[in-house]
Amino acid sequence: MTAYISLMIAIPLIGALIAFLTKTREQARVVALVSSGISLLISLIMLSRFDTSFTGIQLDEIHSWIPSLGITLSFGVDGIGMPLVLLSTIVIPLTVIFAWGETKEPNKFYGLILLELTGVLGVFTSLDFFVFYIFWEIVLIPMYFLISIWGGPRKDYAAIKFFIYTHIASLVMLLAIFALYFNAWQITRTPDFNMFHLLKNYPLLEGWLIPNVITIKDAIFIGLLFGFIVKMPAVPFHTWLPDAHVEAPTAGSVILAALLLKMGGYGLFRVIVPLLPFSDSPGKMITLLAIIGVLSILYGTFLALAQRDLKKMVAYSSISHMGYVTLGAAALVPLSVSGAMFQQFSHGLITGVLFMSCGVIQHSAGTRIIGDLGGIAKHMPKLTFVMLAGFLASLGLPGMSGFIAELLILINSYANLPTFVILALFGIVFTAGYHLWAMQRAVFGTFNEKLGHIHDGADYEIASMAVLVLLIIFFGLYPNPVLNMMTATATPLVRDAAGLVGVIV
Amino acid sequence: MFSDYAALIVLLPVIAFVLTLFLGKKLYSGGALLPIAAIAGSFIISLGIFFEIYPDGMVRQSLPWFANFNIGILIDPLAIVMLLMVTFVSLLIHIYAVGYMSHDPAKPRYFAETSLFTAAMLGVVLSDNILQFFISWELVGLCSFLLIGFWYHKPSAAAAAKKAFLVTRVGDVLFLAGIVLLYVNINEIIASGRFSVVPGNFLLQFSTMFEAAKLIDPTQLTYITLLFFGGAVGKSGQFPLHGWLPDAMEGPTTVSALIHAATMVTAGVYLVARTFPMFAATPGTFVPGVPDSLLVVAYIGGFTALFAATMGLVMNDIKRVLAYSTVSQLGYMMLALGTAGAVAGANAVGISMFHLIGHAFFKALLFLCAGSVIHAVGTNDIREMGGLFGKMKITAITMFIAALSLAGIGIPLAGLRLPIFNIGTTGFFSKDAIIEEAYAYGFERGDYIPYAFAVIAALLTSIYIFRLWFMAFTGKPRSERHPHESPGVMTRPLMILAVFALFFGFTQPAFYSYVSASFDFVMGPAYEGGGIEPPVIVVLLPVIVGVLGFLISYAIYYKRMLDMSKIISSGNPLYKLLLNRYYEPTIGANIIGVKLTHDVAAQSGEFVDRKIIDGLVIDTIIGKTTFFLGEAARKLQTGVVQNYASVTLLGVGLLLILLKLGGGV
Amino acid sequence: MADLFMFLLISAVIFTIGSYGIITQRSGIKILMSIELMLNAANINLVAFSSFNGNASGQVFALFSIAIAAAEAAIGFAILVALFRVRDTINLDNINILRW
Amino acid sequence: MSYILLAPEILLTVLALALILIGLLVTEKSKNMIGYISAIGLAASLVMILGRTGEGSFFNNALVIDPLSQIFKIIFIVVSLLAVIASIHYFKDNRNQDEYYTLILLATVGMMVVASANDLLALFVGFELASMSTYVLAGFEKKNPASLEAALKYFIIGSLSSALMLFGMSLVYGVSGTTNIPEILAYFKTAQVSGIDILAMIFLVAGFGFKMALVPFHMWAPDTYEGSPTVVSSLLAAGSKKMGFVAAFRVLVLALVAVRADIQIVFAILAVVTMTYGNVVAISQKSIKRMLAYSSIAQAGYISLAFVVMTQMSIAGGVLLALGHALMKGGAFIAVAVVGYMVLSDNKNAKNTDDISNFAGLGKRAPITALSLFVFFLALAGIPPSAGFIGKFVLFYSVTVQAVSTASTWLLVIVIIAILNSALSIYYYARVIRYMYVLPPEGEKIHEPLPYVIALLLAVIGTIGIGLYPEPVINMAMNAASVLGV
Repeated sequence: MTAYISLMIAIPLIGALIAFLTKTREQARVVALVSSGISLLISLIMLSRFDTSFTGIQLDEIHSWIPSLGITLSFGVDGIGMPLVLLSTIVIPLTVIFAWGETKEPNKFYGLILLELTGVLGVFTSLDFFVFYIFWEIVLIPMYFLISIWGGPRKDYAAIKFFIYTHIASLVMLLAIFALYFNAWQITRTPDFNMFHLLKNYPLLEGWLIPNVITIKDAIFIGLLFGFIVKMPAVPFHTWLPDAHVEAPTAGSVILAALLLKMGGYGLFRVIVPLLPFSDSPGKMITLLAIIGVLSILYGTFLALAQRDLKKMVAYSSISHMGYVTLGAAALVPLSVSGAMFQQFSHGLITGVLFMSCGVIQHSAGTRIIGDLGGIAKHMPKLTFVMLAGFLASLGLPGMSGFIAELLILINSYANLPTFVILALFGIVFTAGYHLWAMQRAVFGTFNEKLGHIHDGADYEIASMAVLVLLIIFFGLYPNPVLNMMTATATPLVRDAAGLVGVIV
Repeated sequence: MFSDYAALIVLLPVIAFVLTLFLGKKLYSGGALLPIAAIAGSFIISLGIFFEIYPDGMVRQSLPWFANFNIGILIDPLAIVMLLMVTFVSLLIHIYAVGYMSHDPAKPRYFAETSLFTAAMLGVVLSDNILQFFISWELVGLCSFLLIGFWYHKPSAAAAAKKAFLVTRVGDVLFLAGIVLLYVNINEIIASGRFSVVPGNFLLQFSTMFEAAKLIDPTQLTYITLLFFGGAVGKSGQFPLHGWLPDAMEGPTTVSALIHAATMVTAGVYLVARTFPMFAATPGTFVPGVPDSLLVVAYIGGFTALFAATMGLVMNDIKRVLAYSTVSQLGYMMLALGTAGAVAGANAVGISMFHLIGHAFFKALLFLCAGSVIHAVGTNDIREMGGLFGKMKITAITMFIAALSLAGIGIPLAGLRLPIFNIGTTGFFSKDAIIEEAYAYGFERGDYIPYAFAVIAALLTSIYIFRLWFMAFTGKPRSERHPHESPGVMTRPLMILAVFALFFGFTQPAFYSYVSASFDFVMGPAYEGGGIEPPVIVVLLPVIVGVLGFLISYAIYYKRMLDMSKIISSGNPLYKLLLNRYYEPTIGANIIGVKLTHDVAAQSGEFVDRKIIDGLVIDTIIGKTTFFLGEAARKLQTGVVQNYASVTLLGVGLLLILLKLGGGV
Repeated sequence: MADLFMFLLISAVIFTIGSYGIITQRSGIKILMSIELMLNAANINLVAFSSFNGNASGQVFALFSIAIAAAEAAIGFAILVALFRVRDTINLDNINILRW
Repeated sequence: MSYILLAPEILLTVLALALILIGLLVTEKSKNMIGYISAIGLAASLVMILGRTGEGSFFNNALVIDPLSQIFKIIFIVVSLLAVIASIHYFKDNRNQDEYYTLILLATVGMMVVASANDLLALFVGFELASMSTYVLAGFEKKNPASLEAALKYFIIGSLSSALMLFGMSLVYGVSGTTNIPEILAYFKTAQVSGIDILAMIFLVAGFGFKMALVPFHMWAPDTYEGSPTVVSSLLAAGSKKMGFVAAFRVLVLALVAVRADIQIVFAILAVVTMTYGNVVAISQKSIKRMLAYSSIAQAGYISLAFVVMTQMSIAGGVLLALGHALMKGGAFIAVAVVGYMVLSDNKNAKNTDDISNFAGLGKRAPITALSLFVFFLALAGIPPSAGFIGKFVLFYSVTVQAVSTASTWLLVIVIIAILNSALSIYYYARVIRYMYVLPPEGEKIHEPLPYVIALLLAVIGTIGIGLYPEPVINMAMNAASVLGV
C-alpha cells in the first residue's frame, strides 16, 4: 500500500499552517511555493507509477476512521482523478508564482491558496463518500476568504452568494448520498460509505419517493446531479460564478475556474455517468444532461458576447466551455466521455491563462472594461503574446488542447445526440466571435491615451502564463499522456450505457 | 531518398518560424534569411520528390496520433504540383518582401508569421487525412488573422483581421460539421459490418474515406460533401462568404500576394479537388447524371466568377481590384471542378488545378507589381497614380504580361483545327479549357447558364484588369510624388514570375494527364477530353471577349473616348450598388454581426441573466423576502413579558387544535 | 367519582384564573400571585388524583411542589425588589429595554 | 446498589454547600480562589462520570444511571466547567462570588438530576432546582437593569411553564396512577387514549418546550440571553437548554406511545417553525448575544427533528447535535464575553458591548478569540469537520432515511427545509466572520486573559475533536438512544 496521496494532501495542509504563522511575505510565499512544489513532485511520481492500461483505481490506500458508520479514509486515482490531480498540482504552484507580488496580508493569502490545494486534491482522490463530501465543503472556506478579503468592490455580495449557493447544492447532494448509503446498508447490513459500493447498489433501489411523481432512483440521481452542476456551473444555476469571478482576486479566479469548477465535472464522471444507465428513466436523464450542456454552451457564449468587463466575459466563457463537459458526458460514448474529461483538463490550463491576463491588465491599466482599454498591445507586447495564445486556445484553435477536447466531444457525441451537437457547432462561430472582438477592442487598435503610462506584466507573471501556454500547446499536439488514461477509464465506465439514447435526439 | 524527408517540407518553415520569432531581432533584416532558406529547402525537397515519383509514384507515410486518428503525409500528383507551386511562389514572395518590408520595425514578427503561414499551407497540401487537413486549414486561418492584422495599431486592420477569421470560421464550422457527419457515417457502416478499415490505414484517411464513400448513404454523402464545400466557400471567398477577402487588403501587399496566390484561398479549391471522388459519388437528383454537389459547386463558382468581376470594375483601390479578380478566378476554378467534373470525371481536377497554378503565378505577379507601385507612389488609389510607365518600366511591363495572362489572351491555333499547338499566355490555356468544359457541360446536359457566367465574366475580367493598368501606368501623373523603380530584390522576382505567367501554359497536356491520374485508384482512369469537339466560335469566344475587353478599356481609360467621371458622378444606382459591394459589409458586419448577434441575442441574454435569474429570482424573491420576514418576525419580540406569556399560552391552545386536526381524540 | 370531577373542575377554574391573570395584570406582584394560583391548581389535581388512585405519591408530589413554589415565590420577589431598586417600577409594561 | 455510582452528583452538592461556608470564612480578596475550587470540583466529577461504569437505579427507582443520563451529564458538567473557568475572570473581585459558584454548581446538580430522573417527581425537582438557580444567575449583576429584566422575564415565563408542566404531570399521574416513568409507559402501552392524555402531553411539551426554547415557548430566550451576564448566557444556552431535551427524551417517548403518531406532526411543525424563525430573525440582529440566542433557537429546531422521526438513529443524532451545540454555543458566548472585556478595557462605560461593530478586526485584536469564534460559527453552520457537522449529519441522515424508506413526502419537505435553513444560517455567521477578518481593527491588540483562553481552547478542541474522531461519541449516543427502546 502506497501513501503518495495522503502525503500529497497533507503537505499543502502543513504548508498552509506554517504560512499562516509566518511573519514576512518572503517566508510565506517561499513556504507556499515549496509545499505546492512538493505536491507537484509527488503527483509526477504518481504519474510515473500510474499504469495507463489499467482501468481501475490505482495507488490506493485506506485508513480506518469511523467504523461505526463504515467511514474510511480511502484514497486512490484512476483516469478520472489522476489528470485532475496533475492539473491541480500544476496550476497551484503557477498561481503562487503569478501572485508572487502579493502584498496584502501575504501569509494569509498564500496559506489559503495552499488550503485550496488540499481541498481539491482531497476531492479528486477520495473514494469514500463521506470524506469526499468533507473535502467538497472545505474547499468553500478558503475561497470565501480569498474573495472577501482580497476581492473587489462588491466582494461581500459575491463571496456570500458563492458560499451559500454552492453550499445548498452540496447539502442536496448530501441527502442523495444518505439515501444511497441507507440503501447499501439495507442490502449488506454493514455500514459502508465506500463510493463504489454505494454506486454498485444503486440499481437495487426501487419504489416511489413521491408516489406517481418521482421514483427514489430518479430523485437520488437528480439530487446528486444538482450538487454537481451547480459547481460546474451549468445554466441556469450559474449566476454565482460571474459575480464571484468579477470580485475575486486573480489568483482566486484562477483557482476557482481552473480547479473548483472541475469538481463538478469530476462528480459527473465519478458518480453520474455510472448511475445514469440504471436510473428509472435514463432517456430523460440523458436528454436533461444534454439540454443543460448545450444550453450552457450557447447561453454562455452569448452572454460572453454581451459583456463589457473582460473578466466577466472570461467567466461566461468558462460556463460555455464546461457545457461541453456535460454534453460529452451525456453522450455516453467512450471517446466522447474521455473527450469531456480532457476538456476539463485543458480548460483548467486555458482559463488559467485567460484570468491571469485579465489580472495583469487590471493591475497595469487599472481597468478591465473592454471599452476603456484599447491598443494596449503597443505597451504590453509580452502580455499580448501569451494572452493571444490563451484566447486562441480558448476559441478552440487546432494545435491547442481545447481543440482536441471539443473535437472528440462533438465528433463522438453526434451518434447519440445529433441535434445537440449541431446546436453546439452553431455556437463555435460566436465563440470565436467574442474572443476576437474582445481582443480587437481591448488589445489592438489605436492606444487609448487616457490609460496613461502602462507597463508590461512582471516577468514572474508572464513566466507562469507562458508555462501554461506551453502546456496547452504540448497537450494540443500530443494529448496521449492524459487522454489514454482517460479513455482507458471511460471505456468500462459507459459499458452499461451502451445503446442508451436521449428522448430528444 | 527525398521522399524520406517529406516531413521536412512542413517542419523547415515551422522551425524557421520559431527561430525568427525569438532570434529575429538580432539577425540581418529581421531574420528574413531563415524563412527564405527554409522554404527554399522545402522547394528543393519537393522538387526532388517530384522527380522521384514522376510519372506514377506517390509517397505515403503515416503515424497513429490520438484516439483513432493519425498524422500522415500523402504526396500524389495532385499534392506535388501544389507543393511545387506553393513553395516556389512563396519563396519568391519572401525574397521580394526583404525589399518591400525593409522599413518596417516589426520585420521579425512578419517573417516568422509568413513562414508559419507557408508551413500551414504546406500542411494542408501534404495531409493524408481530413482531420490533419482541417487542423492545418485552421492554422492557415490563424496566420491570415495575424498577418492581415499585422499593423494591429490600425483599427481598420484589426477589424479586417477579425472579419477574415470570423467569416472563414463560418466555413470552417461547416467543414467541421462535414467531418463529424463523415466520421459518424463511416463508424455506422463499420458497425453494420459492411466496411472495415484496411489494417495500417486509419479512419479519416482519404483513401479510407473514398472507399467508404461508395457505401455511405448517398443523401448523407451529399450533405457531407456540401458541408466540405461550405468550408471551401469560406476559405476561397466564394459567394456568399467572399466579403473578407477584399478587406484582407489591410495587411502588407506581400501578405495579400501570399494569401491570394500561394496560400489560403487556393486551399478551398484544393479541398474540393482533394475530396473530388466523394463529390463525384453524390447522386444526381436535379440534373440527371450531374452529381448534386458538383452542380452546386458549378453554380456557386460560376456565379461568383461573374459577381466578383462586376465589383472589380469600379474599385479604385488597386489591391481591391486584384482581390475581386482573385475571387472571380477562384470562381472559375470551382466552375471547372463542377462542370468538367460532371462531363469529364477526374479530368476536372487537372483542369481546375492548372488554372489554380497558372493563376498563382500571374496573380502573385500582379500583386507584387501592385506592391512595387504602392511602394513607389505611397498610395493604393489608382486615381492618384498614372504616368508611371516611364518611371518604372520593369513593373509596368511585367504587370502588363500578368494582365494579358489574366485576360487569357492567346491564339487557339489547335482549337482552329490547325496542325499547330496553341500559342498564348498561361491564363489563356487554363481559362479557355474551363470555358470549353462549361460549354461541353451545357451541350451535354442542356444547361448553358454556367457557360454564360463564364463568358461574361471573362469579358469583365479583361475590362477591369486593363482599366487598372491604363489608369496606373498611362496618362499624366495625378500625384506630385516622385516614384522610382523598386530595388532588384523586388524586381527580380517579378521577372521570374512573368516568365512563368507567359510560358507555363505550354505544359498543359502533360499536366492534365498527370494530375488527373491522381484518383485513378478510386474512380478508374478518366476518359479523355469533354467528349465533343466544340465549334470554332466557342473556341474563339474567350479570346474574342478578352481582346474586346482590352479594347474597351483602351478606349475609355487611355483614349478617353467617353468620360467615365460622368457616369460615376451621376451617382447612378448600379454604380452605387457595385461600389458598395452589394452592401455586403453592411449586411454582414452591421446587421448580422452587431445588430442581431450582439444587440439582440446577446443583450437579451444578458437581461435574462442579470435581471430575471439573478435580480428577480435570487436577489428579490429569495434574498429580499427573507430579510423582510426577519424584520417582521423580529417585531413580535415586543419586550413586554405579558405578551410572552400570552404567546406561550396561545401556543398551548394551538397545540391542542393541531392535535385535534392531527386526528387525536 | 363525582367529587373527583368537582375537584378537577375547581382546579381547572383556578388554573384558568391564574393564566388570565398572567396575561392581563401589569404589576409584577399580581403576576407572581397568578403563577401561584396555577401551581396550586396543579396541587389540587395531585391531591385529588392521589385519593382517587388510592396511593400517596400524589400527595408527596404536592408537598414537594408546595415547597418549591414557596422557594420560587421568594426568588421572584427578590428579583422584583432588585428591579425596583434600579428602575423604581415593577410595572411590566415599562420593563422592556430588551426587545427585538 | 452502591451509592458510589452517584458520587459525582453527591460531590457537587456537597461542594456547592461547602462553598457558601468557605465564602463566609475567607476574605474578600481570596474569594477568587473559589472559582478554582469549583472548577477543580467539576473537573473531578467529570472524571468520575467518564470513569463511571455500570448502571443502577436509586431511591425507589426515582433516579437511574444509564447511558442517556451519562452523556447528558457529561454535557452539563462540561458546559458548567467552561462557564466556571470563564467566570474566574468575568467575576474576578466580585464580592458575591461564593454564591455565584454555589448557584452554578446547584444548577448543574439540578440538570444532572433531570438527566437521570426516572420519576416525574425527581424530574420536577431537578427541573426546578436548575431553573431557580439560573433565575438568580441571570439577574446576578444586580445593579444592571438589563440583567435584572432578563432574570424577571426568565423567571416569569419559567415559572409559568413549570406550572404548566406540573399540571401536565398531575394529569399524567391522574390517569396512570403512578409517577414512575417506566410504569406510566407500561400503563399507556395498554390503556385507551383519552383526551386527558393529549392535554397532559401538551402541557408537558409546553413545559419542556420552554427550556428547549421551541417556538412559541421561546420568547424569553433572546431577551434573557442578551441581558444576562455573558458567562451565564453560555450556561443557559448550552446547559439548561439541554435539560429540556433530556427531559423530553425521557418523557415524550411515552407521549409518542400515548397519542400514537399524531405528536409527530406537532413536533414536525414545531421544529420547522422553530428553525426557520430562529434563522430568519437572527439575520437582522445587531447584538451578537441576541444573534446567538436566535441561532440556538434554530438549533433547538434541528434537534427536535429527533422527535419527528423517533428512531434510534434520529435520537442519537439529536444527542450528538445537543452535545456539539453545548460546546459550540458555550464557547461562542465565552468568546463574546472576551469581546465584552476587550471593549470595556477600551472604554470603561461602553454600552451594549456585544454589538457587531465591536467585532471589527477581531482577528487582529484578539486572534485566539477570533479563531475560536470562527470555528464555533462554522461548526454551528454545520461545516465539516466539526461536532456540529457530525450532529447534523446523523440527524438529517435519520430523517432522510425515514423519508425514503416510508416514502413520506412531508418528511422530505421537512429535511429540505432544514438544509435550506442551515444554508441560510451561514449568512449571519459569515457576516460576523467578515467583521472579524475582513474589516480593519478599531483598537490595539489586547492581551486575552488566560481563563478565557483555556475555556475557549477546551471548547475548540472539543468541537474539532469530535469532528475529526467522532467514533466514541457516536457510539455513546447510539447507546443512549437505545435506552429509550424506540
